[in-house]
Amino acid sequence: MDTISLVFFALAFLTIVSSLMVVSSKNIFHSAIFLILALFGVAGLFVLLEAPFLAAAQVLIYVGAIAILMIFSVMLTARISDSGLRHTNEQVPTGLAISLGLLIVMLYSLWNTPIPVSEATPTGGAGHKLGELFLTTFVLPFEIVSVLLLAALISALVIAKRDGPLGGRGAGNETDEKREMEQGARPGN
Amino acid sequence: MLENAWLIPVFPLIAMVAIMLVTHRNRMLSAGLSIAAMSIAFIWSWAIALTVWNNPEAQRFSFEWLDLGPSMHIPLGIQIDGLTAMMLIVVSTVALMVNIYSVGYMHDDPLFSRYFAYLSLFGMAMLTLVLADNYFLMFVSWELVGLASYLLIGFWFEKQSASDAGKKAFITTRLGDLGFLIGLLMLYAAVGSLAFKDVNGAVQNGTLTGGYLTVAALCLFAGAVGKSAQVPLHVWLPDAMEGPTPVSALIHAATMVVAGVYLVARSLILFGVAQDASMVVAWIGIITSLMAATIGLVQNDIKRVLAYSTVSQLGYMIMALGLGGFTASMFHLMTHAFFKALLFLGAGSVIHAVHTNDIREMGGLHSKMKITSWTFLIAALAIAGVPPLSGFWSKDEIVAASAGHPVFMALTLLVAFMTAFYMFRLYFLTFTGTPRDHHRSDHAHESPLTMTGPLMFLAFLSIVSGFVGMPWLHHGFSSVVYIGEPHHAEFHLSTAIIATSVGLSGIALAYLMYYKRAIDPEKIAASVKGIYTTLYNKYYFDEAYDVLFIRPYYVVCDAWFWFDKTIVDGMVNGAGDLGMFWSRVNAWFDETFVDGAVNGVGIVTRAFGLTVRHLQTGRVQNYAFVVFATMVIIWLLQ
Amino acid sequence: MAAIGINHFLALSAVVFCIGVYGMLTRRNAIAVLMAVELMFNAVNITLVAFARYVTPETATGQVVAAFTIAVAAAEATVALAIVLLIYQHHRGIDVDKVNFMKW
Amino acid sequence: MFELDKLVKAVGDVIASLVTAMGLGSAWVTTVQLAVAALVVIVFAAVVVLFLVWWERKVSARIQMRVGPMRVGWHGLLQTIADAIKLLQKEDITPTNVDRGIYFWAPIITFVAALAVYVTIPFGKGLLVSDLNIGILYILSVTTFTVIGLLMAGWSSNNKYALLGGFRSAAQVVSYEVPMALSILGVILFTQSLSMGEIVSQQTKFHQWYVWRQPIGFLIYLVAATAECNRTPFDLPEADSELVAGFVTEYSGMKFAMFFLAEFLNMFSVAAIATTLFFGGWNGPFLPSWFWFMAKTLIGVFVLMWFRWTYPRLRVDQLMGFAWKFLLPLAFLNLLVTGFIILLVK
Repeated sequence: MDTISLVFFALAFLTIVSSLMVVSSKNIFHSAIFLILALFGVAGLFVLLEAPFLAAAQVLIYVGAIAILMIFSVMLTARISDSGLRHTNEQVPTGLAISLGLLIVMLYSLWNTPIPVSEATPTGGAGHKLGELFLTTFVLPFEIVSVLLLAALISALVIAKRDGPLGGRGAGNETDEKREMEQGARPGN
Repeated sequence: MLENAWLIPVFPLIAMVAIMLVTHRNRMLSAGLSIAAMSIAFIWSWAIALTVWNNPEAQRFSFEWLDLGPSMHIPLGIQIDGLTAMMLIVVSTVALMVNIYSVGYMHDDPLFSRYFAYLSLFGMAMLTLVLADNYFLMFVSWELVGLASYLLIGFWFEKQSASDAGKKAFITTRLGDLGFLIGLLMLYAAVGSLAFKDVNGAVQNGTLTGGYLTVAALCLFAGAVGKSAQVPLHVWLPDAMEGPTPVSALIHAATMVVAGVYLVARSLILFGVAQDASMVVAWIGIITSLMAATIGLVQNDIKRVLAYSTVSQLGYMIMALGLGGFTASMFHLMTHAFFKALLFLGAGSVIHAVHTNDIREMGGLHSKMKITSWTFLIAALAIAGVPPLSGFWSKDEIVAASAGHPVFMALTLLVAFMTAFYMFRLYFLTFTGTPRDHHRSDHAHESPLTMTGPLMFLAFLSIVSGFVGMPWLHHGFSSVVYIGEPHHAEFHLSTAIIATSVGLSGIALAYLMYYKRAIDPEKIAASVKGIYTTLYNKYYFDEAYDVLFIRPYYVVCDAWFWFDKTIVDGMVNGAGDLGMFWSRVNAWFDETFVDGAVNGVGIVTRAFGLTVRHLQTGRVQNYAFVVFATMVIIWLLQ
Repeated sequence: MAAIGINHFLALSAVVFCIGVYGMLTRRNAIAVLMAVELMFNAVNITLVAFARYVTPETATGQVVAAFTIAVAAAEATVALAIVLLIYQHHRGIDVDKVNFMKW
Repeated sequence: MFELDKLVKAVGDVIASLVTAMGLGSAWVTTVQLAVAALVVIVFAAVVVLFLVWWERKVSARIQMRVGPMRVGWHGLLQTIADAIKLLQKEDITPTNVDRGIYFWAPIITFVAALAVYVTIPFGKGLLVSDLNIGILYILSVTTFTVIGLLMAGWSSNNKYALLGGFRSAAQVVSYEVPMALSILGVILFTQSLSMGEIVSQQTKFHQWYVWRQPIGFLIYLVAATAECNRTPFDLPEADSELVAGFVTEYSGMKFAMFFLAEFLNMFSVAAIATTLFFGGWNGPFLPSWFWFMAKTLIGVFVLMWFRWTYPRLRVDQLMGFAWKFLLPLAFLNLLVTGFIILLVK
């Protein structure tokens, strides 16, 4: 077994186990931490796939932004009583069946699909190539994504703003809000 | 000016609409509007007449009105020639005079404004009629004047007789109009156009000829018979005297009733080719003339005398046309319009003073109503054909036109004699002698200036209007109003003397009987009692119609009524009862089965919905589950 | 064992994706559902980058698309978490089960 | 003459020959070489931190007109070692209601993340563990794990002060990461490379230092980096007057030491990155490259200490407002102008 295989299987193991923990952990905070681990594993896979730029971006954006936002939200919304509650709904058996069925379907399809593998030397790992593509072939999607990000930024502000158009119960309940937040935002016992 | 002549009828139209919609609350403003509109028409008409006087060539201005494809298009337009110019003058002048006169005559009427609206409507229609360059527009306005006539005859609709008279006039003339319409359709079918120019051209170049032309011409003449009150459709005109007197003067003496004459005159080229039709026209004319004159001898209602006089004179004109005397007829039409309008307005003035129509209750009014009396006398002299008044010149030409036919000439002279007699009978009974009803006479007084003014103006016209047709004028009436070539009538001294003497003798007889009382009319009446009664009852025309048409009609109506009541109603009611029974059955069926089914559908649907709605849980995860499950299932099904 | 090839990555991607599907279908906590969705995103990204590496190595198109996916995921997470916070304000909880007021 | 690159190379060769002699492949050679390098870096980091802790005490003392530690060693130079020994000897207390797993991993992650940055920092000519071609991006990515550790610590401590500290830390780091990345991007526009070695090699002359071309970028970086390592005036996550000690409230002993280490490591790495990006890295005349690097970096560290003991702490809303409403637009503007100028010069 060569090093690449070793690394791959290690990363695959890390990713899969973390993913399983994400979906099965009773503690939502643990889920978030395992999500970070899974994302980190994926970033490692990217490195293995000779896409270091993407790996860095994965860590920077997923771990540095999305995961932190999620943890942030978890901290804002989790409550003491939560961990004692059922963390899954009644779809567990069926969902499990469907997921496994889907997995079988996909693996079966994968098994039966010949993929034309090219032997050319990979390029574009360091970002030069990607930058060129972003600003030439994919300039339109690039611009659209930037607009999308701006829109997301603004909409998130508008949605979550407490006294905004969609805001919850007005500024009058701030003390109440704070108290509840501080009480409720404890991890489970 | 000529090409814009179509604006002439527009002014009265505007006046009518304005009065009806806006100013009807203000009496004087309404009257002023009507008079102003008619004044414009009056001035314009005279201006046109002066132009045409110098250049009698016909001018036409038309535009496309209906374009229904290559084979069917109807242009509307106006035609201005001598005849039109003359008619314009007649119509606008008399209409203006009557408008002014009506201000005084209708002064106390509660529907004063509406009256002037109707007058304006009539003015619009009549002016359009004479301006039209085709039969189609003429027919439209022909019907419009009929409508105005109906409205004005029945103006005092609260009076049963007036209301009936209006209906009678309308229905009677409708009979003639039907013929007119058929004639139009025949002409259109044959010529493909209704323009006078095209129809006349078709007649002249021979495409329209023979029996077809004769029938078409007679159909057109049927319209004229109705409108111009010729035998046998004359019965409506005397009854039309139920309308206000100025209306009688305008519509039923001077203008509308001559529309029939005008129609025949316009179509005279047709009649010139269709000689058989011409003879029918001539005979109808002289019979009408004679019959109306004889009836006029014995009538006691001042307006009815004048009405029969009108019918008689219209018969004159028709006869002249039938004999080809176009210029003579038209000349007489013009002069007659003036003096007959004057007579009617004078009669109106009298009626206004004494509040009765019966000449037996009048008498001795000369001293009380000098202007009315004098102007009435002038008109009477004019109609009697006394030189040099206008009637003399025109009647002279009619006599000259009938000179070629001894029978017609004799009858013409006889009618002339009777005309002179009954006019002066009327005059003497009304204005001279002693008042027979002192109560009425004492309150009599001269009419206001708005009424006497038109009288005097028309009297002036009655005197001078004949001069334009004096035979020795180089450029006179006949140089302007003619068909084909200008026809200058020679002055026949003998004819003139005969006609004048006939007229004078009629006057003399009336003088003896009703002024000097040298001959007692009662005795004469008694000696020829049968004839007198017949004449007094107007040859029993109305009664004959009653027996011949109306009663059988009623009988048939009763029969049909019985049939309707018994059979049809029975069937209908039976069907109704059956329907109700069937409806009840249906209702029961509906309520039980259909409603049950409908409600059942609703209940089932609701139950289904209540069951199925659980599928829509509002939970995204369930939906996502379905999505992924479907993916797997689809793959498995492959 | 054969050398690591594209099929290894794709199989791994499928496994991660199905784990994400399971989590999305079963978790009650809205944030947990979001996490599962992120897992699915990442599975897709693995696929994209694997294809870019093995099928079209000379053009990095797959990596570009993966980068777009990451950006879109960031936007999605932002808005979704804002909504979660709003729901929390209204309902004092973020159980997806209870956020079913769009039904019927 | 005192350059260390030859020494490093020689050590590497020795390792390679040793591993090869043991009959292992080239992959193992690299692995062992990296392991040794990592070990060296860890030792170096520990020494640096020990020095920095002492230095901070001395600097703060001088700023406050005191003398600071004087007893242990020359001018108290060994004071930190004594303190470290004391910390290592202390009982490792784990409070009852903490979330144990996370409580345990939080300091480790923080420390490892802080340490991992050193992989790509060029300490001198040839003194670079791995010259990744995405070097600067790698640093940005790895530093984000620091905040994960802080969050974990704040959450798992089951303490409201710790939690609030975690909150503040997350918000602050995520916010200031954006202007920091943008200010670095200004430099990258010039270098056209993400590799740290490449960046250093472009600044051999004094006038080539990127601080001259990116003065505003440097200022933004300085402010944002200060916030990134949670130092005063941006030390809200651990503001002792408000939150006791923030996310480290419940930690003691070795775990506390790791947080402490991580903080100083971060401070050093921030200064090192600033040196590399803006001040020519290890380039300098006469003296060896590692000396120049250390000199420049320590000056940077001194500036950070100077800030800490000079400026008062910000309020939390001022902190966020400053990041989003001032630094971010400024960074964007800087980037825009930079790009425009580069286009013009080309």
